[in-house]
Amino acid sequence: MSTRKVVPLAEAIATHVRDGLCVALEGFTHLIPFAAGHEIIRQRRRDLHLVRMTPDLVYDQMIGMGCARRLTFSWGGNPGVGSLHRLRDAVEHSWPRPLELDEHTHAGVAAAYCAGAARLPFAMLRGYLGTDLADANPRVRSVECPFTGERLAAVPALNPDVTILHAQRADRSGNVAVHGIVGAQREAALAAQVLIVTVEEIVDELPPAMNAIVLPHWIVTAVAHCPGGAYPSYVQDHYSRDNAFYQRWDAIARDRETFRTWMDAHVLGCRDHAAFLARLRAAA
Amino acid sequence: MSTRKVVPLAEAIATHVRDGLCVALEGFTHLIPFAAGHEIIRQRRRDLHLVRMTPDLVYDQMIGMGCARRLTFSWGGNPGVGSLHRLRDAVEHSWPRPLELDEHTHAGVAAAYCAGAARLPFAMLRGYLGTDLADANPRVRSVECPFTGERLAAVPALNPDVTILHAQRADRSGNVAVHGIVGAQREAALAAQVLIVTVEEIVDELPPAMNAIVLPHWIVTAVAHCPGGAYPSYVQDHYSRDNAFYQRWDAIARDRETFRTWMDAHVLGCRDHAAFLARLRAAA
Amino acid sequence: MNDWTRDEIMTVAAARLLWDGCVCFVGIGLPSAACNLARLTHAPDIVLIYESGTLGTRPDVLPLSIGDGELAETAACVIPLPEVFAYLLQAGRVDVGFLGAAQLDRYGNLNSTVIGPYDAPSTRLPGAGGATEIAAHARRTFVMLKATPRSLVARLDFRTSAGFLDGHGARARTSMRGAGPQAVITDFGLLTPAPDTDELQLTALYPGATIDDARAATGWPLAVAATVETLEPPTALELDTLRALQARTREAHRRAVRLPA
Amino acid sequence: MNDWTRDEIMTVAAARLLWDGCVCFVGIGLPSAACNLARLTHAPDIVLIYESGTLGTRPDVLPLSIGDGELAETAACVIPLPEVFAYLLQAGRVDVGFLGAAQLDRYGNLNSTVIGPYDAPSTRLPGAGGATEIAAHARRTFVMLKATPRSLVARLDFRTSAGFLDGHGARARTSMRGAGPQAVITDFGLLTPAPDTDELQLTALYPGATIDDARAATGWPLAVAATVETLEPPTALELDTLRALQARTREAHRRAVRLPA
Repeated sequence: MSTRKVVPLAEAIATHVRDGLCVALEGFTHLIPFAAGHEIIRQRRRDLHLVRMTPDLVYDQMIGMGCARRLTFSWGGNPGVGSLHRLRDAVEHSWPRPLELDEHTHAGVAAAYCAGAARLPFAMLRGYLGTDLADANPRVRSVECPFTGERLAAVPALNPDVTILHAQRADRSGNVAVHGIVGAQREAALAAQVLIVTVEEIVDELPPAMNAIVLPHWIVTAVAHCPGGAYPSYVQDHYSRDNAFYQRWDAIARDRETFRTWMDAHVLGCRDHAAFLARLRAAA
Repeated sequence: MSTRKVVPLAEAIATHVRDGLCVALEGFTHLIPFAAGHEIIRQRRRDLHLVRMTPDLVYDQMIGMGCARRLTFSWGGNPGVGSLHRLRDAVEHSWPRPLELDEHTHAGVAAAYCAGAARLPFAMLRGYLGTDLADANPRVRSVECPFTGERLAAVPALNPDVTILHAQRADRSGNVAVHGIVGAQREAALAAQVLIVTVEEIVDELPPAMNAIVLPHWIVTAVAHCPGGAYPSYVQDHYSRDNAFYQRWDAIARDRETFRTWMDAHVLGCRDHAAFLARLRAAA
Repeated sequence: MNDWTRDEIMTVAAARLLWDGCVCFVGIGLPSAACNLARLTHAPDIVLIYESGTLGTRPDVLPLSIGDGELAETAACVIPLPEVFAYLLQAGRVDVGFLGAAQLDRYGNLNSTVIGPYDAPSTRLPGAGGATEIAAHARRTFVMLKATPRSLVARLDFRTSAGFLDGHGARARTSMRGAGPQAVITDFGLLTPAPDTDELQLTALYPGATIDDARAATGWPLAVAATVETLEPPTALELDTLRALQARTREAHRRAVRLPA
Repeated sequence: MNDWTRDEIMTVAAARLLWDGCVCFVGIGLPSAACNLARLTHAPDIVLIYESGTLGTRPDVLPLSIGDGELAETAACVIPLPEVFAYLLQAGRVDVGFLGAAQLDRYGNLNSTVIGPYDAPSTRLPGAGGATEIAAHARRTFVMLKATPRSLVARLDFRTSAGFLDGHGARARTSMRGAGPQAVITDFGLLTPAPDTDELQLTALYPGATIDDARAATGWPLAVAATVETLEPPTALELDTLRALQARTREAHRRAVRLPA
């Protein structure tokens, strides 16, 4: 039974990521599940409610390819480079389709994932103070402390239908081990109805480490072996972030044509992530 | 400056643990700071508000010696053995003095520590449902979700004046590393105004471990080198729990006289924890 | 004369209620023995969670405390206690929770707090610990306690953990998501809730136990199901496995601890 | 003609505001350069926190992103992001937070969300990220941005992060615990809040910059302090250290990454 947890990525996406669902691909700069994002694009999913603290290139690509109806996020830039041009084009010009924004702060999204993981209906924080954010987003409200009377910001819990992560390794029964920068990965994983994890390696036994970050098999829905699955982001102790690619992306994504051409050649035109990486290696 | 963080235990207790303060000695079965508890007894502190999920033998001893005015707790037994007779005597017969109870569930205390660590005024949980606990404790209230209207249990945040932990090791600048069962140690540490940590060893450099549990020096107020400081509880990879002592304690604590005699001989009669351990070794 | 003890048959009866792969929130004492007996017999892939934060633990000997080192050393991972209660138990990820208590009433409500009034108790008990939220959030709970008219009572001195409250669907009308106590394993047999009233009734007896034994040990007029099953006696495998586990445990707990130097 | 660039003197000026041992919440870009320059010169024990959860990190090269592996590899520890915001920032454990923005107003309020109306922006900016809560909870904040009449504006298009709100003690009357922006480091010098009104005023100029330069670059009638200090030029040590850091960084980011196989 547990061995059935390890499946091909295309099968995991086809089975669990259906049009219109709320999907979170998490990983804060580190371990961004690009392979899974590309497979969702290949399978031409539509009307997704995408959730991610930092949309990053992976959502710039999915939004530009028309997969998304709505975006829950807190910082939508290309780190250290500038804009996410496809995200901007969707917001500023509704291309290729309009995008609803559910905009928060990092602290707000993080708290909402924690509330989701705990199956509480909302999260509270000392946040959104003295800003226009609460006016811009009706999903930012307030709650009163029953002891002190103080008012605190409240945001609804985030419970994605599907959370997708990338990690270093999993064993054959579906236990997943992660290390390095974890962002809100664990909370996003625990908040989800379905959890899909792509990994660099499948091992017979996870390295024993009492307090290591492990997602136990009974939390994980499906595991897909996907080496390089976080490229061009990185995997601690496997490969580093391709900062040059992040810089190149600015020019690729700035223009609708060059973006479509690149996506056709590198994502739609590649059978899977291995083919995508092979194509980049050939071009290098 | 940072080197002054490493001080003798007696000095740390004398400086920071004053009569009437709210003090939490945390550690869930593992890493219970007995040496610190004994030193508080030696220094004859009074009117303390003690906080601990599981009072365990350490608070049975402090309560029996008259250190405590109030107890915040969630489970007050001798694990696998039975009653904490000194706690019972204080509650049932006000001996040696009356003890106010602020009684919760594990989930409630854990959430209250988390709220304290986040400097939120209260914590919410789906807890205390269908029980008499909320009626017995006015500090259990409720809060309404501003999105769903659902009512949730609310408890005030716990922010001890002083939290005391025991850990495996610290470096000379006061960074502390812990592994094994951690209970609510980290949250209790982060919720405190003052954090004192007793450790098995002081090392030049902590073992590098990216995602290890570390309390950074700028969170830690004082570190005291105290080998065996968690005995008769245990320290993962240093010494194991003395289950036989926990069983023997039942007979020692059952009677006021035998309790006082034992405490006079082993705690008040011993200069420090090393002397306490030496005496037990001699008797063994 | 049976060739098993009361504790043994209670432990075996509880172990048989567990299935392979179920996620089980374990308490100390008989539940811990039952869960590990199941793991060592018919449920090798049962997931044992102790509230100390040890997940998927496979102890070779039974812990005396909920946080023995043995549990951490044999666990798939160890997590902070607040996460155990918020992200696993409250989140509804626990299939089975075990509970014990000093008092149980006919609707499976439990008291582990006080005998006598709360503010002036004749006996102060340990209190709730994890029980209140296990009772609320575990998908189902199994209660293990020894039956006497002082433990199976008509009226609790204090309600620490919710069973079916006043019965007749009262629990289902709360925000508690767990199904509540699905079996009470006691020393004459099993009590299970009646579908409509939620009242506990006698549905199974151990070999050699009688309905009169059950009635005599129960502090309220005990309802008896139309058909009362007689449970199979413990098998040789069950008894041998349990006794070997207990022997290892006694041996380990007797071992003198080297005092830290 | 100065022998330093605008970015260099802004970085040096910011680094000088930091003290040894201070706990600093670092942003990407100039703040990251400033914090690491301080660490490599007068503040070796400064504690650098990046919102990715890397605590006490000592990167050899500046990260391009807030979560480069370099930060994790050189950190004292790495913690989950929700804890960074709840247990460190919100808890008031951060001494200094750095902020940047597209727009700043005279009370130090910041916009990094949109130019134009929120629902139909002419330019969609990245948004708040960590800035809103850094602005609220860090004991003090330092703002770094390049001055133009389009960045130092009379009126923000959107308030993403709170400075002194409408000034005159307005911030102090909220539940925000941080003291707010104590300095704006920009390309002619420093603006700091006036004690009574909280309005930013010119209090220091870089060598060679004039009050007219400052006024010309500011989109509101800029208040000028009674005495305007002229900052010391960057020392050779400061410039050499910063340029070596930048050179190492350019070299590292140029290095081609081996594509995973």
